[in-house]
Amino acid sequence: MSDHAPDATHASGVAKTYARRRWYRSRDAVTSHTPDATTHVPGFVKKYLWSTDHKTIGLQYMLTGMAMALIGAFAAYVFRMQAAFPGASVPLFGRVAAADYNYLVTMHGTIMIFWVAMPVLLGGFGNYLIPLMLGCDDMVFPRVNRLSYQVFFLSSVVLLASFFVPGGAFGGAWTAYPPLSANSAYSMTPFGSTLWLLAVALEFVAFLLIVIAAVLFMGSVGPLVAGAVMLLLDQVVGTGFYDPARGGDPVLWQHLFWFFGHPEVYVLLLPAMGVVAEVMVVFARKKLFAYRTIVYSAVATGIISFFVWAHHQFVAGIDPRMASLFSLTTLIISIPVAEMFFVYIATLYGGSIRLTTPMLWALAFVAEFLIGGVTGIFLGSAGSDIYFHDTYFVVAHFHYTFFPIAFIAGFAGITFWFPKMFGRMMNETWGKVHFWGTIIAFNICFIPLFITGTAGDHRRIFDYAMFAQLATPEMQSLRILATRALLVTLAFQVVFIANFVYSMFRGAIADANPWKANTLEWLAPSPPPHGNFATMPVVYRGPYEYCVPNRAEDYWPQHEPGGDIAELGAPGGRRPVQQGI
Amino acid sequence: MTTTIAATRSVTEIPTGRLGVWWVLVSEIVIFGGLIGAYVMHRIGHPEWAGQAIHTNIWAGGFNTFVLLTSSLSAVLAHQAAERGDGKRAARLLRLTAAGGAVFLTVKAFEWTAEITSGFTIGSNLFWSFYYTAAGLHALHVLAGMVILLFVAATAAKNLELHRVENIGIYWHFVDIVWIFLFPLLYIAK
Amino acid sequence: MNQVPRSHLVGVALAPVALACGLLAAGCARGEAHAIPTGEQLYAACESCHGARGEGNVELSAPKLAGLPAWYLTRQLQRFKDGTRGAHPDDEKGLRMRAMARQMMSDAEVEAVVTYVAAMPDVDVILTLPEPDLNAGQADFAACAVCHGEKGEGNESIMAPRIAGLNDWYVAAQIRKYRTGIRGGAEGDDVGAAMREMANKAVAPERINNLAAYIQRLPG
Amino acid sequence: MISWLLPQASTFASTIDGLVLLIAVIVGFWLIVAEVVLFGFIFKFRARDGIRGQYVSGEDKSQKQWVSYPHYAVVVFDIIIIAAALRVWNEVKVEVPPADEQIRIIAQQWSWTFVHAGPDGKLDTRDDIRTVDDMYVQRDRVYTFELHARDVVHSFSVPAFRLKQDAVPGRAIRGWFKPTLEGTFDIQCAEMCGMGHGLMAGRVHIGSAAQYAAWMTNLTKIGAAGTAMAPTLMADVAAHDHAGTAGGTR
Repeated sequence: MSDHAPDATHASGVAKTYARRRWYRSRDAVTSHTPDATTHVPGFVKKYLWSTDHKTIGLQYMLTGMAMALIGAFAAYVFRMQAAFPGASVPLFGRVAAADYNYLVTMHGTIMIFWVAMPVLLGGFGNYLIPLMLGCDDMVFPRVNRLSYQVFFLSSVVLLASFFVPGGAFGGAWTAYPPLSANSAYSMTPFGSTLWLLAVALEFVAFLLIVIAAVLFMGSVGPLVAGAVMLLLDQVVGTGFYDPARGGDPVLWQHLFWFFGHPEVYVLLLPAMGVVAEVMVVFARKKLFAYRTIVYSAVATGIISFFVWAHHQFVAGIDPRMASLFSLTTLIISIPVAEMFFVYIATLYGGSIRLTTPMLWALAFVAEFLIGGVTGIFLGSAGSDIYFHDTYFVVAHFHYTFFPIAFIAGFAGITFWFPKMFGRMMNETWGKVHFWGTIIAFNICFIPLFITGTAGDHRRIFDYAMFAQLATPEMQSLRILATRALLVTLAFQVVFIANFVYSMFRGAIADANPWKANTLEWLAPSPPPHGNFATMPVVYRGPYEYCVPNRAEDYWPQHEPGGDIAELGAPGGRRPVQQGI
Repeated sequence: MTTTIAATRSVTEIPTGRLGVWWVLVSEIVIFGGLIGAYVMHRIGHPEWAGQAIHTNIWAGGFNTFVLLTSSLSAVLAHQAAERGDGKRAARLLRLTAAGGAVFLTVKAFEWTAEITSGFTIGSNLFWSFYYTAAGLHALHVLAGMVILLFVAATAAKNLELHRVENIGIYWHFVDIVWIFLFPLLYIAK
Repeated sequence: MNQVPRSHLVGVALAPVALACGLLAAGCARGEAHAIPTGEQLYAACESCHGARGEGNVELSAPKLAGLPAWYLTRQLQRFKDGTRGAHPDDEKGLRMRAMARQMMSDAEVEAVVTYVAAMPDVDVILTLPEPDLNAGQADFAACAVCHGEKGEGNESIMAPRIAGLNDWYVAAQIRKYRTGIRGGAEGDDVGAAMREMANKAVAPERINNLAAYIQRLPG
Repeated sequence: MISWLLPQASTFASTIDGLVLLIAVIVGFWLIVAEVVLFGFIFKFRARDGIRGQYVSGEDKSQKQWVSYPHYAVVVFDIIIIAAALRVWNEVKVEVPPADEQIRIIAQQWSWTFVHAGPDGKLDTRDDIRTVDDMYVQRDRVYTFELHARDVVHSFSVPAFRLKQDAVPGRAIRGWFKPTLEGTFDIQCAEMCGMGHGLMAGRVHIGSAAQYAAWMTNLTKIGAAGTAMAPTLMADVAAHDHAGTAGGTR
């Protein structure tokens, strides 16, 4: 990696390091940080294709993610219409053949996880906010950061191209189990499956390049990259890594995939929980309850998440005794996660809760994710998973986790930081209309799926007409109810898009700190210029000092010099941690 | 690119360039780790692969191990020269390292040609699939390393960017270490 | 904070409401009046294997459909559905087609898609069987010509389909399946039973490829 | 709970249903408590004029206990659930009781082939009865099955039995069930297996001893042609069925 820009400057601490080394070129000596957006405005190409500003890259990730979400949502609309009204011609799509149904569910899953949740939460919020919250002027490798978005964009193009190749897009589910995914005589998508794999691999490379992507992700994705190389060779060269006839083993892929796949859930959950915590403290005007506990729980969750993967494979033909072990670790992971949610609820105690749009989303995250969390217990317990595995119960369960992660936390973050990103406020009334419409319809969409799953509905079934016990009018009416609720959910997103676009250009002007929040990003102007801060901020206290006793203001920004909290008579006045996040 | 926003900053006091190299290496370790792990699991399950492994050329592999280790030594010497600020000498040693890589790849090319003409191709058996995949992925890393070595040598010869000498050295040692794992696993284990 | 002017908000509000109503209406309409899709729409289910022009796909063992008569296509689709064809445990490819045939849910849908396929212009297919002896094939074809006609054009009145120009590999596979009863062995399949008898009498196992290659070359 | 929606047609169906009910009661109770507390807090601590938020760090023991005690409860209930879950898992998947009957299940794209042992009760004999998509079993007999896959990963799932097991190519996976209810129930494929995954339907027919015997007699009669086939012919077909795709299929 030769990321060392010849014209780069660096902060004083590092300058010292380099000063010890004589060969280090003198023109890299310390220069002051001056936001340069005020001095020159870069042209379009420079700004959007080559900008190394973490905020530009972050917004690009976020907007690309949102655009991909529309495609993923359209896929969901089409296959849900087919599930509710089998054989009918779906408006804007046409009749859904079995192969169409499969590639739609595959693409919906792939897009929503890899091209929506990851770019919005990691690429978008991570990129945009972390340097701001830490009081830095940019990410540590700005040019690698830029490259990562370019690779990510390329991966999106490859994925979308796979819709238009002969044979159609890959339809072997987002888990892509071989031999189905390895052999085009089985998948019948000779080009689609290879393009799918290439796109996913590129996407991983993109996220390996963003340095903010958690260690968790890096540790888990490596084996899957190796697995993907082997799968690619199986597809293209004709090796037999996953072909039992030639000594290979299809279950190997399942291990590699889920060794990545389950930590991935937490890779996405942890940033979402971070967003929610930030929003909650601001609108509850409340210090985060037991901050350390959250940190320890998050670390514990991350570590345990490496040891739970095989709970996706209880009935996959692995040694049944292994299932007992993974059942145990899976239930153990519920302990730190439950702890985090208890802490979030406890944070509300004694607060002064303002139900603004971002706060509504943050609270909804807690309320909805709890449902997703407890239904996971049914699936983590090996005994009951025998029945629930691959039913709609699983579908409903993970939508109760991933919808809060990707969308509810996403909306919380977007509505909260919108004034920072665009210097304008979003409309509150329409924000609330969007919130209630989405949340109510979302629940009506997925609660019926818990019921159909409990009654034995399997996933990815194109038409239930073949199954006498599932093709009953009662079951069908539940499916139709879920589909109609989905349509309402989708329709309400138009409110959001309209509000987003309108507010971007015509919303009320926001000042630097419209929510009266503590953290450092609110010190920078809205929107912050390239380089973020006029002078690098100095941090005086922890980020969550709200309603400190004997202080006139109910918030106390981190960068504001001032007395010790203990001196102000706070109960249990421990010295706050002297750092940012 | 004329940005003046900091590209080097680190609370750990490690120069960001080196930090970046380590970041790449950790990602590489888990990728090779996954591949080698999968191979070892299969190898344990298939003792009969020993019958395939005897067809590998231990002498060529051993010679290549020697070449790579030697080239790592010249990478270390190049680092020393760069520490002293002797860019010319560092560049020479880096080119020597790259030459070691070239020898490695040449030997590998002859070795593979011999094996493929004897009928051991990537598709003939799962052992050979692993053999060509793991060694091939490693060879790609050698090739990429050589390109970067020559690039770094070109700037170092002008006494510029000498800190890069250390960074590419770290990468080259990693490539070396991966081979030290692959050689016994693929060639020696019978 | 400032409120957006009301006139804009009405527009913003109407859009999702209109969309929701439209989609719901669409959903409800589908629920009740279940209009039969056109043959072209239905053919989407077949296209992944048999190709957009009905040209077939040798890699997927999907024979060419273009040029087959409507009565035969209807009959075969229905037989795949009711298990008279493709339901033998050893008929690996037939078992795949059997599940696929279930996508045509009603007789009306079968009719629609068959009408579409029968109207496809015939296409030439590549030869896959190596070095056939066409003279031997021609000799053996005499037995086939009795029912299927001199040029393999078929005869609907005795349920003999047009076979001219069919994929050689497909014809060969079918003859073998008839000989073993994998095809035509189901209970109550009279035509199949007759064809089984013919397949056993007309051609020796080692000459099947020649016959199949000859049939593919027939002009029809 | 599940039995309201689906009959319990095997011995372990009620065991699994019992486990599900146990988990539902435990987590349902805690879910309701958590949601009530959450909404209670939102209502109780809503912003009101003149009332300021409290400064609670949550770092002191006296405060932390409010999350610690529920946390201990989670641990205790986790242990209860794990104990119950593993007991059920062992019964269904680990301890296979002695078999009364054997059956082989072969999954392929997109059909099920069932090899019934026939009158002699042994597999791989000439009286084996093969059926496609329809499985015939006798009530109150312990069946052990051997699950194969011809091409890709499938999953043999009988919701009425509460039974599910993936079929993996290259492996013969064993399991068991004991039907307790007469009737016909769905068999589904529960693992994405390609284009026809949603159309890969089967049925299990459970009958009394007399009914079962009648089915078997009938099947032997009509299936004779197919099953009594000479092995050489079989090999011929198998070889050429693939030969047709030579160069295509790897």
